[in-house]
Amino acid sequence: MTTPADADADAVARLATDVRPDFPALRDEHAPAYLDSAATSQTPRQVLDAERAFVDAGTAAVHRGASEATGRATLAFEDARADVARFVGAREDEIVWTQNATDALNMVALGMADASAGLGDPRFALGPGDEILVTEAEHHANLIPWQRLARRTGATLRWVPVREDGTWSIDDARVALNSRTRVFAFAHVSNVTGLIAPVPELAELAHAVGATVVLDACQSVPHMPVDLAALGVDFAAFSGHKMLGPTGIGVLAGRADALAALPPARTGGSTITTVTMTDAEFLPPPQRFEAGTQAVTQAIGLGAAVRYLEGVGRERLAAREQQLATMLMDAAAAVPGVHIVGPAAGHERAALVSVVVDGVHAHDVGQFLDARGVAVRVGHHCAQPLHRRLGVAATTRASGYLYTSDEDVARFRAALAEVRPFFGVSS
Amino acid sequence: MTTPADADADAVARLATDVRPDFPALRDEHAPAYLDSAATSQTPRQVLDAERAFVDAGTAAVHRGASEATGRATLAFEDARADVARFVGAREDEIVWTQNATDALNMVALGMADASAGLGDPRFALGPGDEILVTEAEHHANLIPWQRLARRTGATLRWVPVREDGTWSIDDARVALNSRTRVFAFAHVSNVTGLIAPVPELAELAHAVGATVVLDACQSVPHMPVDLAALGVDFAAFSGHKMLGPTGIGVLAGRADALAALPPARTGGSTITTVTMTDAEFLPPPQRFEAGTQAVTQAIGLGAAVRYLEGVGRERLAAREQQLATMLMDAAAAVPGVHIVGPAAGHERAALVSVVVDGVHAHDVGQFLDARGVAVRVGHHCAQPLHRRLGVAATTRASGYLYTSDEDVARFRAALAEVRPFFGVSS
Amino acid sequence: MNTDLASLYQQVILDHARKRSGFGLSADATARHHELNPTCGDEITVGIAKDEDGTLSVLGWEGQGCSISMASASTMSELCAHRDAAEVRTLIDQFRAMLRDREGGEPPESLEDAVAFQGVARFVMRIKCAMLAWVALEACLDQLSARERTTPAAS
Amino acid sequence: MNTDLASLYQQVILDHARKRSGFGLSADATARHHELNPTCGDEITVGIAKDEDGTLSVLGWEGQGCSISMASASTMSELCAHRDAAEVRTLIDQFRAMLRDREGGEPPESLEDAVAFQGVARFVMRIKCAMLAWVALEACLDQLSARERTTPAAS
Ligand SMILES: Cc1ncc(COP(=O)(O)O)c(C=O)c1O
Ligand SMILES: Cc1ncc(COP(=O)(O)O)c(C=O)c1O
Repeated sequence: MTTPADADADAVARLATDVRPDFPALRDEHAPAYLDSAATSQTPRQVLDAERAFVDAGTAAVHRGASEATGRATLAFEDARADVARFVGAREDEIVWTQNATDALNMVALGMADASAGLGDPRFALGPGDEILVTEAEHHANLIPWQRLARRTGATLRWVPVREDGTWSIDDARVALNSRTRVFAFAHVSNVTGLIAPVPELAELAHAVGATVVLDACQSVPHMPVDLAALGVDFAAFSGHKMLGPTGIGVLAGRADALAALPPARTGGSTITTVTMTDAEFLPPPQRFEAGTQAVTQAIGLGAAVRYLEGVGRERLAAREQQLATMLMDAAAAVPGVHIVGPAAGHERAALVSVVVDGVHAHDVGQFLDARGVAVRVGHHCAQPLHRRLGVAATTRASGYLYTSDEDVARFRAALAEVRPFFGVSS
Repeated sequence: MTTPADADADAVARLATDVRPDFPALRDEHAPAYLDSAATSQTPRQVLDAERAFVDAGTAAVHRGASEATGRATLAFEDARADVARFVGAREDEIVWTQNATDALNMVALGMADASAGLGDPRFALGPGDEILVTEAEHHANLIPWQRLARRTGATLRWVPVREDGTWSIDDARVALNSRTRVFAFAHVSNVTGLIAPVPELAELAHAVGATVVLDACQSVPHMPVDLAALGVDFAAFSGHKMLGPTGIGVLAGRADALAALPPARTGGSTITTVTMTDAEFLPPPQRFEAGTQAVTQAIGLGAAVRYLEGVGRERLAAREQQLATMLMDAAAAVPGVHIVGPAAGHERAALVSVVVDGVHAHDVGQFLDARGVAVRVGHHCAQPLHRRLGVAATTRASGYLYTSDEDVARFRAALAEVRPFFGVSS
Repeated sequence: MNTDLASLYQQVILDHARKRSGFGLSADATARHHELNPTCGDEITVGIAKDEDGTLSVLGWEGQGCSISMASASTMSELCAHRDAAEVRTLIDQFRAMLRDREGGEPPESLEDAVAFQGVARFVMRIKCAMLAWVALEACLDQLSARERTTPAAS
Repeated sequence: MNTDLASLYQQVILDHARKRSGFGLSADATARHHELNPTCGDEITVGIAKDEDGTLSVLGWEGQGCSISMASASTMSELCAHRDAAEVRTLIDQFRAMLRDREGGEPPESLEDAVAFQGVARFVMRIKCAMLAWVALEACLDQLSARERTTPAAS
């Protein structure tokens, strides 16, 4: 007899088996063990089917013109927005389509630059004496735009330092935050260490000093239930291609009041009410930020991806990710000469593990694993300052998702164990 | 007996018939007469097939990591860039992927704002006393970004005025250009009037006073042979979705020296060499401008679209567009109470016609045509200043493309003739 | 296709588009609001004033636009004049609900001639046209009630 | 898969990766160039000097990176030392052509040990690694010839 808890546990363990048939890239028995979902995820057929159905019925511009096709396209586009809004606990008008998460983060930083230059609401105007706070562990997408904002406005960029293992804590943030901090931008989940930041507490600390909170949610929204309203952040960014959706679409989610105060850095058609030769008045969010013909087909694809993930069940997915996190840690820990970066075993972490292999460069590790049919990611993962802090140029990262099987992790472990012998490095 | 010239003429007239089977949205016998390609084009199955083949083989990040899948994705992505470069007469490293044409134009304007703020090469730095020149006929995408640039830098925005029929000439431009003009931005083909600008002559005039030439090529690249090197412009922008490609992808083409001098407004992963906590060094173009995960699948789709258009033959397409231009003009001219906007009959114009119907608002015209199975576009077509100049809030636009048949134009003409009687407007 | 067109452009709508009841802004209006449809540049300004008994003594509008927006403004001014704010707000809500109802449920009789706009619900791009005048009217009512909150009536 | 791996990591490459011929930058180098692979942070600095007879009297390098980049630098310094600039440029061109040839055509014998890198051509993401030292060497030669153009040799 199975109890409900057992049944749930079964459902969790069976997740990869259940979903694999939907993923053409993984269906083939010779398919590699794909352990690079933190870079980009594979796509279920439902997503491309939704795109194709939309395109083949006849594309049309959205929010422009009066035709029935335009109406149909506009509804499909806005339905996708509602899907994404529901998925992250935001209102529909709090969801702005972007090209990717990088674009979303830039939209905030560039909007603040415009606010500082007197173009629009002054709420986000920065100047000399003001501070922008990030962490030393950020992805370049959540670092360079802030460096540039600091240079444009005269504000100072500061950062929460990370420890030798790549982690940082709420206490480190408390020390760095002060009354001059105007922006605190950090990742919900690190794409290198898997560290999960205590967002509500950090947001509260930041808000207490009057700072705007910008969350890089690239590695959280795809993998764990995220309720932006409950997290209390002002802006959040994530990408479609990491959550079963297509490339070419990302999201800037913003609290209504924050979006309303942000000037649109990118301007053009569909964002305006009245335009004269010298001036333009802008629509309310989200339209204000969606300049030009949007990635309509890809938004519809992302809507389908979100519904797919809801169909799987977010709790079920999160539980499986916890299993995978432990399995990946155990696999890496079991191999001599392999060092894990990030939180120690036992700490909560995302389903990804980055390692350094003694005596073998990450490129060679990755190449060897690739030849063994295990696809991982090697390099600095767009986090050079963090790698510098870790004292290595590059690491090897394995990351899982709903379609990752126990077998995939076992193949990773077996191949990893062969690396040092192959390159003739003695243990 | 048919002579070669006859055979060519036949091939031109037969174009729509030849290509229709490739367009699912137009294959159905109840499909509307789709006359809104200037807004967005329909998609041949080859484009979605190319995207699907790529995705189903397993997606992977490009230009990052060492895996075979990454290598395959990177090659496909760069092959698409080569396709587009060949199509417009540019070098591969002169093609930057963007979200759409609007994004491309903003990339130039925002880059110039950064140059003006001392972030990067000063070649494009503007300041008080400098002038940015546009025309009164521009799409908002080629107007508002320049308004904002003027406000950010203190430069003055000026414009070439248009005449009552919506046109302007090289002489009008000559008057407006002067030694203070730093940028001249204009559309190759107007999306409202169909006016074709004499680009090489205008570029020469602009370069003679030291201005940078920015071409909005949205309505030219899809429809006529365009050789950017021969046109002599510094930057050009166009969108994939208007040339049989997917939404979510556009192009900024820039002369190598111009791109090399433009600071990247949007920053993030994959654009850099060395990143420290305080600074970032950028890669050469085009990578410098491609921040974050690119619209890889859509770039591959656009590559397929370009190859499709090459398969059709660009001369054959251009010849057919000339036919369509004449047919659309004749159709509109034949209906009493209908006024055509733009160059008079006999002048070269693109295959689009915008009209005002006496006594009937454009929205009502569009709705009526839609009900008659003729899809057109109504509104200000993102060109409010031009419409203000024309003295109307909105016009009705019909536009053709390779799949537009003589029958489509005949349906347009017949339905247009019914509009005023339906709304009870006496002639 | 033609049935659709007939359901959108009912004769009463085409008539109202020409008739334009309530066209003209009175100098007596104590609240005014301008509303724009950015897609097409259509615009309507509504002006109202309240009588001592709380009913709308003035309800006029000016503007230019498609037949749907003009007819809707005309119908609105006939329907809402001489009613009190609460009644008018109910009518606005009912009108909006009817336009949002893609299923085509029976609209309330209280909307009178305005039920002719039910067909618009199926033309999603035209809902804004039909709502334009009503949204402007709602904004006028908001202005008046905001003023009443800050200047309590003499008793 | 394993054959692929063997074609990439030939024994001579693994040996060179450990051996690192030419490792170390001499103070006598009159041209130096630093080259970075942004994907992985690998970097190599090459330093050279010319003898009176025009051949490279100094050809050293430093850096850190994967076995392909290290082995390639090592092979390069063995192959190119004591040759004149024209010969070295020919070798660089041949090496680059071999890496770009996805068809696997017969590489020129003049490349000696460096032919072991032919397998890299099929691993597009690794071509940069194999080219790193060679690109740096080419930049050093460019420096020297630019200098020769501006300061004509005493005759
Ligand atoms: C002349 C012109 N410029 C710019 C644009 C903007 O293109 P997109 O919306 O694809 O960015 C368009 C099309 O809408 C256009 O016709
Ligand atoms: C933590 C984090 N932030 C930002 C990004 C950038 O996302 P994208 O490349 O989709 O813009 C990524 C992924 O590359 C990421 O993992």
